[in-house]
Amino acid sequence: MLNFLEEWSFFGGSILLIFIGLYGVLSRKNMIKILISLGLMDTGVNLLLVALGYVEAANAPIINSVNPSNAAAFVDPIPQALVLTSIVIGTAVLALGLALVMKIYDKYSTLNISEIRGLKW
Amino acid sequence: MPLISSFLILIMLAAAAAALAFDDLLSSIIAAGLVSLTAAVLFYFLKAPDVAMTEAAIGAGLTTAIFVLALFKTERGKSE
Amino acid sequence: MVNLTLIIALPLLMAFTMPIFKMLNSKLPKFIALLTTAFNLIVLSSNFTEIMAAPLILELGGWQAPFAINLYVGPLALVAAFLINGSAFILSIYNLSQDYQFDDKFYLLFLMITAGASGMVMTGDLFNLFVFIEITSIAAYSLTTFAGGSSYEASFKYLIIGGVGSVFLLLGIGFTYSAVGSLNLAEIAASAGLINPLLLQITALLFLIGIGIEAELFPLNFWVPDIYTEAPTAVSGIMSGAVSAAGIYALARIFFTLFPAQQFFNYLLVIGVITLIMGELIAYQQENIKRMLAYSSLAQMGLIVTVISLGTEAAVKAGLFQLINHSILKVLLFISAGVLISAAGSKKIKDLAGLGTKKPTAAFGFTIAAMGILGVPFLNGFISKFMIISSSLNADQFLITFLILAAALIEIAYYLKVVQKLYFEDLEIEVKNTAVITVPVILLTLLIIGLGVYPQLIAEPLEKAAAEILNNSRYIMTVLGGI
Amino acid sequence: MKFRNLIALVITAAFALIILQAFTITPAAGEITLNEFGKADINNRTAQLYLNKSVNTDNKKVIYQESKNLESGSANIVTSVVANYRSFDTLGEITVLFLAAAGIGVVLNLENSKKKKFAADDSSLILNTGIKLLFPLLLLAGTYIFVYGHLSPGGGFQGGAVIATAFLLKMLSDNKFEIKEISITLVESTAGISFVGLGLYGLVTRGSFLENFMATGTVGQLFSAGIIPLIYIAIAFKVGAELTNIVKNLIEA
Repeated sequence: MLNFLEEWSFFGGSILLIFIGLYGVLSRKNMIKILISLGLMDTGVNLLLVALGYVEAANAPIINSVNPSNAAAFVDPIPQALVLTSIVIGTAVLALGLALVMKIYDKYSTLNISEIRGLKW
Repeated sequence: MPLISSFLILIMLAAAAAALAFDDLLSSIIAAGLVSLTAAVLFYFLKAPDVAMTEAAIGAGLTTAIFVLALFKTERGKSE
Repeated sequence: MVNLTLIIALPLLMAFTMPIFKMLNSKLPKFIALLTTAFNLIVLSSNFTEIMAAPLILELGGWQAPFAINLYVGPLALVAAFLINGSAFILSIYNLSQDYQFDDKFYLLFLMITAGASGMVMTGDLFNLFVFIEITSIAAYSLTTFAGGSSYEASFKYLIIGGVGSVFLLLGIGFTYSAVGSLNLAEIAASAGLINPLLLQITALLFLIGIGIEAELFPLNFWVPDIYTEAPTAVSGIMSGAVSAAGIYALARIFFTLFPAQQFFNYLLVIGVITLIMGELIAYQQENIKRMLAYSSLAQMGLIVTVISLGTEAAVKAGLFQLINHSILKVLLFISAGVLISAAGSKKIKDLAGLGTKKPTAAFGFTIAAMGILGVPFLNGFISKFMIISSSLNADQFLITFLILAAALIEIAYYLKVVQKLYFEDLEIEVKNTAVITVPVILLTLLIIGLGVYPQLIAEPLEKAAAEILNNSRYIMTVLGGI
Repeated sequence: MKFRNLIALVITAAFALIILQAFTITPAAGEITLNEFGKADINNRTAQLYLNKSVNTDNKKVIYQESKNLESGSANIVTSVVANYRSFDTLGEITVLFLAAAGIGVVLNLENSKKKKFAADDSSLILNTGIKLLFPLLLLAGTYIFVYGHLSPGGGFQGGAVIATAFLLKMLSDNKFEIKEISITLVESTAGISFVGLGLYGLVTRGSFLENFMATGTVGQLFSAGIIPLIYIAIAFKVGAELTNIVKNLIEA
């Protein structure tokens, strides 16, 4: 029962985080908040990927003095490697987005997209 | 352990909702940083220490710093 | 024969070295970009006969094919890579007469958008596809802002939709990996039949969202007009000629390989038709020439997706031919429109009146490309239009045929409007000095007429490419080998 | 205003309804499925080959500090995936970061605008001294993280990020501290060129891009794992330089 709770709270939590982010991207009007929401979506999907590779009662995929051989059970290393990549890519996108926000703010002196021609939707 | 992680997930979701709900951008950014930080702990629980380190260093640390910098270059910089 | 990995590795090396080149000489970066794309074309040509005989698998890092990342270059990927690097080459020639503010950064981003698109068509791994899509789109976000003005807003819009799309793509990749336990396209395709049908539908939707953004499909394409209008000409050209082609390729590869069921193609068909009709209708109303070209480009993407998702061999062949023509014609349209715009100092169609005599090369280029798109005989567009109509009739899709014809009529109306303005009206304006585009116009005109008069030139690659994409078991066999 | 939120909610809910169905899937009786959704079975996944280090060679037992000359010598399997089995992705990833840094430079148009400093003139003595002490420690920690990336958690990205954080703190606290544009450019170019260069060397000598061309040594020792440590050092310098560049641009904008 407890395992069930743990597993599904990871899946459910990360999916919910993605949708909180999506809702934020769609509903917020402040450009910085939209980027924050995008960051939340990134975190959510990263968490979900790692959770999909989780194996119950397994070890972190490192062979060291604690787990001296690969006979022990390990969690799946591939999603972890993917998530490493995805975190860095997400940060790169957010940083570029913030630079754009700063430039747009210079021009319009506002962060509100409904006051910016070309960003209204 | 399961209870701790479920509890952390609840905190994370609450922080995420708060990040959207706050009117003050700085609070929003800090709440989003908290989401990343709890996510880093959760990664550790999921036996992903590498990812946890990356999320803590890049996701929670640098990203938050970049957001705060951008905030002070835009709205905060003007009002003060 | 030169190793095809260099198509991605060399632009990367050059991009990383670009700041150093600039320190040596500020004129060097643009020539480096030109030379690199030329080198890529040579590499592709040197592999031509071999790939036509049998698809090539390139193992990266020396790991056996399905278990790590591998590149798969079959006839279709080769055709797409030719299109991408060819467009980049032509646009690099155009770039020689341009001056950008941060030239090293412009050319390194330009090289990377090319390498990213090439990677998108060559990769055989889902996550690698995601990485290349990100490379392409980040380069596109940054390149757009070289135009200044309102390009920052356009870029921000694209960044947000691109970011959301990449999250969904990643989600799809995660679901697939969780169900199959592999990221290799061939391995997933081999076990796609064992995936729960509901999960398969959900992942198909997620992939459609993720890749549909690059392939400019409705309703994920509202960023397209802004980007194409605001970006520098060379960037609009590469987005239209190369990135969208790569998007279509990736979409076709994923859907034909992973989801070869009729119902998925029906969805694609509907989306394609909506994109086509909406694109043409909105393009007709535009007063801004670049916006018009953007919507026209959108509509063409819709047309190509519609035709390809009919799923017969003739239709796929027609769609691929249209894709090739679209890349050639849109590159020409964008560079000549760019010259016309800078000559008139305005993006409005009505301000271009009379430029036919004042800027003869650009006006000629625009006209011949417009004629090509409209399907005038002896130009390449005629052949592909004819193939599209006949293949859709053969597939008994009368409604689709009718809609395609109706769209073509709208297209004729708005392109002729521009041509008429160029030649048959006159406006007393001072014409500004512009870039010289004689070489690209001549090259592209030769291609347009060459393909129109002698389409057998690319008959063999097209035949092989269509056969290849429709036969996913052969793809699986080639990659998995004897395993 | 309310309408917008409502539309957003409807779209989000629609997506949620579609995607959450994936989690309700349970295999019907007698249905053959590969993996039950959400239940990771490593034995059916490519990951098992990576854990056994048996993509190209036979299945062998890997023992810490004993097994020699495996196909990939890293004790940290995530590292061996990131920097060896799927190093092409990693190359793409640092390219993304590189492009973002270049793009930020372009967007903020720094060559034309006056360089500003972050308002830290009044930074207190304690903060200043604290960061002076912390700075070398952070650099050391970052270096440790990426040098031991193939043995313990951590690696190029984490090490690079820690180093970038050190520079960020230094830039924020010390107004006189300035990193020259050219030195960042040189570091990032050199690191990028050496990554691609390692790959090309593998292509020339072994026949495929990014192939390992060095002995992999004994699992668990510092000098082992073939080119993985070299790749991680290149990544660390690259990531550190890019992130520092991004932060520097944002501060000076």
